[in-house]
Amino acid sequence: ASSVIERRAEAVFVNVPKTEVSQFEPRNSVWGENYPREFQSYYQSADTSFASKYNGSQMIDMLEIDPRLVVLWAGYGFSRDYSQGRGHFYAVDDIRNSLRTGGPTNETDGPQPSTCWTCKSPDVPRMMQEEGVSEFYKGKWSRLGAEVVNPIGCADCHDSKTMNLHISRPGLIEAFERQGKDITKASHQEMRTLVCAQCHVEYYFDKHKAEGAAYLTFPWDKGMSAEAIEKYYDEIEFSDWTHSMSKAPMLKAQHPEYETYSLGIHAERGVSCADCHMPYKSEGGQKFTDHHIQSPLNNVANSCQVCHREETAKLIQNVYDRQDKIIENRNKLEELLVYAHVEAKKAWDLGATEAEMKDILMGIRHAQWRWDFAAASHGASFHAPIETGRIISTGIAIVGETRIKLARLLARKGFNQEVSYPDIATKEKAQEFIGLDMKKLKEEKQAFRQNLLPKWIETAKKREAGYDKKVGM
Amino acid sequence: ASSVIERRAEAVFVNVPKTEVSQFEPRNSVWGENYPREFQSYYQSADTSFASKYNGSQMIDMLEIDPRLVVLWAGYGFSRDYSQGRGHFYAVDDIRNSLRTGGPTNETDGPQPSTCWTCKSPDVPRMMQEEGVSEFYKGKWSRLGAEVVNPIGCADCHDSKTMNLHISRPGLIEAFERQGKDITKASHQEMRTLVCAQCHVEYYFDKHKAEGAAYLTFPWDKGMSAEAIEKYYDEIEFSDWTHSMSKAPMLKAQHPEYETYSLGIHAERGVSCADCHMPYKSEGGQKFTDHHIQSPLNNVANSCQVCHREETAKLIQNVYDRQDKIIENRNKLEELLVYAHVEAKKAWDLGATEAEMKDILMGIRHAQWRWDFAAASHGASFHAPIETGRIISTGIAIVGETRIKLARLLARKGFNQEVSYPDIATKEKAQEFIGLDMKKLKEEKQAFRQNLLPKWIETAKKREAGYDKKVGM
Amino acid sequence: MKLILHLLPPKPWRFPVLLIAGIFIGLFFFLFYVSKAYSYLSDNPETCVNCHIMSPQYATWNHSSHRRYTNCNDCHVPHNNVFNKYFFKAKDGMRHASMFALRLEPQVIFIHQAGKDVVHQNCIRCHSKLLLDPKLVSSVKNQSVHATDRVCWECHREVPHGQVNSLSSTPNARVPLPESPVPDWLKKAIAN
Ligand code: HEC
Ligand code: HEC
Ligand code: HEC
Ligand code: HEC
Ligand code: HEC
Ligand code: HEC
Ligand code: HEC
Ligand code: HEC
Ligand code: HEC
Ligand code: HEC
Ligand code: HEC
Ligand code: HEC
Ligand code: HEC
Ligand code: HEC
Ligand SMILES: [Ca+2]
Ligand SMILES: [Ca+2]
Repeated sequence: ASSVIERRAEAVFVNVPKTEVSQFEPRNSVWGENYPREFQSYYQSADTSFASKYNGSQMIDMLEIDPRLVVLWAGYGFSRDYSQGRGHFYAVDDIRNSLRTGGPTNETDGPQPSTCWTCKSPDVPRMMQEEGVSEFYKGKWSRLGAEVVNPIGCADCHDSKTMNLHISRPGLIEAFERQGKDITKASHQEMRTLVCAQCHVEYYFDKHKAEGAAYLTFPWDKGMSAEAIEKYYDEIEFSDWTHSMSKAPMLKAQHPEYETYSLGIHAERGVSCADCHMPYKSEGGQKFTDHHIQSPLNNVANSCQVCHREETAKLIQNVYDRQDKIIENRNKLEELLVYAHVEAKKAWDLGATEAEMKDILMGIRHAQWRWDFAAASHGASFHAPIETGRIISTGIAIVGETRIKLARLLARKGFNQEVSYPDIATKEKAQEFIGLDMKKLKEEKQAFRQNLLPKWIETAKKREAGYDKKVGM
Repeated sequence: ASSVIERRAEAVFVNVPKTEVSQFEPRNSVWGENYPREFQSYYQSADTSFASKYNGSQMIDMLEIDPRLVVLWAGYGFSRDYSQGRGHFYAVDDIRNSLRTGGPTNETDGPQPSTCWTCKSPDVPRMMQEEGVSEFYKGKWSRLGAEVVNPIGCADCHDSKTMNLHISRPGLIEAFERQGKDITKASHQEMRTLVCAQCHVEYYFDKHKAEGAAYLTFPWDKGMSAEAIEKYYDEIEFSDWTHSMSKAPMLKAQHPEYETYSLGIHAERGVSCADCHMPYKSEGGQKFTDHHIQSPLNNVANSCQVCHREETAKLIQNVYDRQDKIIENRNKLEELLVYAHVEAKKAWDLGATEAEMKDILMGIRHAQWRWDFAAASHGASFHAPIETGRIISTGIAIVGETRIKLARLLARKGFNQEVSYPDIATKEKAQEFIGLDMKKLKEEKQAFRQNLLPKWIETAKKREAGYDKKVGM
Repeated sequence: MKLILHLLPPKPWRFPVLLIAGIFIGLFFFLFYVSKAYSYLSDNPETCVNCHIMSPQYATWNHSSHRRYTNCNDCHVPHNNVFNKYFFKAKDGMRHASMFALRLEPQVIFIHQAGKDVVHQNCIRCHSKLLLDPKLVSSVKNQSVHATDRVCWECHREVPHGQVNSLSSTPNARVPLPESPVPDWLKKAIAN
């Protein structure tokens, strides 16, 4: 009887906030004092045990399982280290650990700009408010190492007064403005996607906007499709890097999750990111949002089955089927791109001229862009399988045309046969093939972790100890 | 509430069947005496006014709107004439009118076998029962011109005693048997798809099964995917024709509607062909099956909206979006195939050897097969967009590799430049380019229509006048 | 009379046994009262919402065209005979009540096969006039089977609960929430 009384009472129970939280409070545990359910579920993203067929909450060393990536990114940071990521809880750890951020020895050292912090922590809005946005984007990544220490959290998505969803990053607001859209008019349901679109989007660093700043910019002025963004980059003649073998002016696509999602049927039907990745949960008549953001395949009951009356195994199979069908051709495109880079290098070696190579290099740029757009968005083969398949097809067509041109050019230079495919059976072989000194890179990282990193953590601890509100949990 | 009572009252009317119908009764109007609602709705398929973006109930001369097809099918009947078809009502008219069936002058003349009648009429089961199946498949199309005169109808799908759905054609039953499946175990819901799968499937004529017969066979022994069927054909070294330019041993895909549908989400969720193409309709307090088989876009309310509560315009847009995305790349593949045929011809002209051409011709065969599999199924870009996109992608990859080989081969033969794209801006130009004498073909058809066809119709009328049951409507 | 006497416990035991039996009977009635179990004998939809976890279904039904003509039991319990009706109700009721008390309910509740069959028969019960054309039924052998063998809501996916199903799917709906059985003063006393 007591449990029945209790359970009936549940439905009427109401929660009252206890702690006054400032908007720029970066510590999740402080917010968590008021919202224990959300906080506890958020911390479940520390669990890295779930693995799905292609994704999941463990780190996956993508270069290890697919060494062709090393060749595609030759000359660029990603060829050193690239992983399929894990939960928000690890955002700060992982950017510190990545070989892409190198081994800075002081706050003006290292390969990356401070902008890299932008999507990793609620310390970012705090610093932006302190320094100003353009200032934040200036200098090296190492400059803010002692400031940005709390992993992605409440302040990134919430207004501290009302707990409404809000946009804490300028990049998205600016992109909307340039498109003539007013983000403050977004509906509640749209906000359940737009908070994610602050980070899960393709971006580049605009070096011209503010002197000395790597200004975080979303390339959506002409639209959000792969083609529209490609056109945008072509017109401003932007490239992320020059490929070390083919010399093509390359583009890197980064997690265009929001862009691809937008072209899928779920977006069309008004389903938001949060509907699948943060489904509502009801515990004892109290409804709350599950803040354990993760692959929905670890939580099919609450995410998919709310809308689909199918068995769990079948829904998971639906996801895998889509991923398999897309990834089959994405892999093919990847292989063709390796060939193209190797063949282009051969052409240069045989004395091809800039003029002869111009179209070919543009072909490689465009084909690889499309591949990357489809690959970098880990959810795309499910979020928008038809669109993702379409993009890959156009990529395969472009690389095909390009390799025909290469075949003719090589023949003209006296080399009329297949260029042999490199031995890149493992990550190590591939990295050696493109001439990376991995031992050195790893040692530098190690030195950073031993010398500079502990200082950052020390400084941050001291600073936070001085905040008004002490952590009381 | 009163209207509910009223509507229920409508239904209390009782009636007893009037006409005894034999299983081999080919005349729909006879069956229609018993089932006026179904009959009347069936005859609405005579209406050809509806047009959707890519399909609809009008005839669309596909060679007119896309002359590249003429080149793809050079040397084969389809380059003469190919239309996007119309309702079942026209099945007999259209096969008589098509230039593909030529202008026979007597019953042993003409380019096509009698097998061509198989999917056009309820006179077919009648004749098969009379002659035997292998006998039916023997001889020329013209042999049965006076026998097969009623368009697709009741006897094709129904058992006359029980009105249960049944399979009237041997092809499907045999194919199931060879796959080790028992079609008599099919559920009622599966039958709502399988009656269509008697005709809306890929097929070929097996010339070895019975002496002198073009035995209608479905190539599903290894599976129903594009790859599995391709493998089946490769292993038996089957080809529909040899391309007149490239000399490739080609395959023609014909309306693999059932095969592609099976790989889409609707099939996965148990939605049958009849659910969309023959939805229930209610008239006078009675629900019955709408026998006006047509594009569901002309009947969104009863077909899609019972399951999807979306606006009509939106659902139609969903269909068009899928078609657009698929057809974009299908068109690209088509263009690349035109190039490949032209380039292969050039290689032969420059003295290429069989050995040099072998892989190239297989590449053309496989790439065009995949294109055709995606194109010949008019519903595929909606029925299974993800799978259809996947198939097209593999086709683009194959034709790309093939054209690289061609480029190298041509260079070796001293021709290292682009082969120019033919002027095939119109159907006429394209047909001239491949060397068709259209004037002659049209004249032959005209002569057939004036001389032989009236005799067929006359004979048939006499025969039917002798049937026990007179038409009484 | 003799039988009753025979069933009575020996004298010294009578008082404690009566006491214990009384407590059990009292508890039973209390539970029956507090969980409003008595209401389950009725067909009133509000009674199903005694468990807040039935709210989404109440809310969706309440906004559907079926609200005017049907209550939950029209669909969810058999109507072929009275015994079956109460037997099914009791069986289902017991499972639901115990799962509820033990907090075993899933986040997204799925109807069970037995329940499906019952609902399906009820759809047919009400709509048979529309489904079964007497002319066809008399002339076409399996017409009645073919017109009714497939679960109706495979096509009529929104009838009557819509497509979004979850304990949390209709948070703001006006569902007749049960009043709290805990008095206000007690609540205040317990708070903090
Ligand atoms: C209809 C459900 C649905 C919606 C809506 C949705 N996703 Fe996903 N998402 C999935 C599924 C399913 C996967 C694949 C998970 C897997 O393979 O384990 C996925 C994968 C991902 C991944 C990779 C997950 C991992 O395990 O590493 C990310 C990141 C992601 N989605 C972000 C987003 C963002 C951002 C949005 C909105 C812009 C969004 N998703 C919208 C269902 C959805
Ligand atoms: C402040 C930036 C930011 C915001 C806002 C953000 N994400 Fe993320 N997200 C990240 C980063 C960075 C990672 C990768 C962390 C790592 O691997 O260290 C990530 C990882 C993920 C993953 C992979 C988890 C796993 O288990 O592999 C999913 C899924 C995801 N995010 C979904 C979302 C959704 C849904 C939203 C909005 C409700 C959202 N994210 C909002 C930056 C953000
Ligand atoms: C616009 C937001 C944004 C910016 C700017 C950004 N990231 Fe990320 N980062 C993300 C998201 C979202 C993820 C999770 C991505 C995924 O699913 O692949 C992520 C994941 C990562 C990871 C973990 C997975 C991996 O790739 O190994 C690392 C490391 C990382 N980012 C480093 C960087 C660096 C270095 C920079 C600057 C060059 C940077 N990030 C800039 C949003 C951003
Ligand atoms: C990546 C984005 C993101 C982060 C980080 C985040 N939230 Fe949320 N939060 C959401 C979304 C989305 C909702 C659903 C809002 C809605 O639909 O009204 C939500 C809802 C809430 C609500 C409203 C009640 C509920 O459960 O729906 C509270 C309270 C809340 N979050 C607290 C927190 C706390 C505390 C943290 C930090 C531990 C946090 N959130 C971190 C995105 C986020
Ligand atoms: C909030 C509702 C909602 C959620 C949550 C949701 N879906 Fe969907 N899903 C839909 C809608 C709406 C459609 C479009 C079809 C329709 O109108 O019924 C759809 C379509 C689909 C399709 C067919 C589209 C295709 O790509 O072929 C699949 C498969 C699917 N969903 C799987 C999933 C899986 C797996 C999940 C969980 C990761 C999920 N859905 C979560 C509402 C949802
Ligand atoms: C979920 C609904 C659905 C199902 C199931 C379905 N179709 Fe379709 N079908 C469509 C739509 C929508 C189109 C596109 C119509 C248009 O473009 O006008 C179409 C197109 C067609 C066409 C071309 C129509 C024309 O106008 O010429 C044929 C033929 C066809 N389908 C046959 C079939 C067969 C055979 C099956 C079963 C094996 C089937 N369909 C299953 C919805 C469906
Ligand atoms: C006996 C063979 C046969 C059977 C059985 C058959 N079809 Fe057809 N179908 C055809 C032929 C032949 C045509 C083309 C007629 C023409 O264009 O003259 C056609 C045309 C169509 C069209 C195009 C109509 C239009 O308006 O363009 C649709 C849709 C279609 N069939 C669907 C179906 C469905 C659904 C079924 C099963 C319920 C089915 N068919 C059963 C042979 C058949
Ligand atoms: C296995 C069944 C089947 C066989 C055998 C068959 N057809 Fe058809 N035929 C169809 C179907 C189904 C359609 C409607 C197809 C569509 O949607 O393209 C059709 C459509 C047609 C049409 C009208 C559209 C057009 O293509 O112009 C003609 C003419 C035609 N067939 C001629 C033939 C000839 C000639 C043969 C023999 C070589 C033949 N058919 C053999 C099933 C068949
Ligand atoms: C292309 C296949 C096809 C043809 C041709 C066809 N039917 Fe049907 N018929 C069906 C299907 C599918 C059903 C639905 C059966 C079911 O689900 O039980 C049906 C159902 C029926 C029923 C059952 C009552 C109903 O409406 O559901 C009758 C009676 C009937 N058809 C009569 C006819 C008559 C008369 C003709 C000729 C004018 C005809 N059919 C031609 C496929 C066909
Ligand atoms: C194959 C899909 C399908 C199945 C299964 C199905 N229906 Fe229907 N039903 C329809 C369609 C389509 C209509 C629309 C007819 C119209 O509006 O003319 C309809 C109409 C109705 C209507 C009339 C609606 C109105 O607005 O007038 C009722 C009532 C109905 N069905 C009840 C049922 C019942 C009860 C069952 C189960 C025995 C059932 N249906 C099974 C497709 C289906
Ligand atoms: C008998 C029910 C039924 C009918 C009829 C039906 N659908 Fe669906 N449809 C579904 C189901 C089930 C799904 C899979 C998603 C889900 O589980 O909700 C789906 C998925 C879809 C999707 C998402 C899949 C994709 O390709 O992205 C679209 C779009 C769609 N349907 C459109 C239509 C249109 C247009 C029609 C009419 C021509 C139609 N449907 C007819 C049941 C149906
Ligand atoms: C004592 C609390 C309680 C009450 C009162 C209650 N339910 Fe439930 N109901 C539950 C629980 C708990 C479940 C989940 C059980 C499961 O998943 O097996 C459930 C599941 C269901 C289901 C789906 C599972 C099945 O058995 O098929 C149906 C249908 C249902 N309830 C109908 C009703 C109806 C109708 C009423 C009113 C007559 C009602 N419920 C009253 C607690 C309750
Ligand atoms: C018109 C018929 C009808 C009425 C009235 C009705 N239901 Fe249902 N109910 C259904 C059907 C059909 C399903 C199965 C839905 C499914 O599987 O998608 C269902 C499922 C359920 C479920 C299980 C959840 C699920 O989606 O499987 C519960 C719980 C439930 N109903 C409770 C109720 C309650 C409480 C009421 C009254 C307030 C009620 N129902 C009124 C037809 C009805
Ligand atoms: C107690 C009788 C009863 C039961 C049980 C019942 N219905 Fe109904 N239904 C009705 C009445 C009466 C109407 C007319 C309502 C109106 O016109 O507003 C109706 C209307 C409908 C309609 C048309 C309106 C709409 O909402 O689309 C459909 C479809 C339908 N019912 C399907 C079903 C299905 C499916 C079931 C079983 C899950 C079912 N009905 C169970 C009595 C019932
Ligand atoms: Ca992951
Ligand atoms: Ca048509």
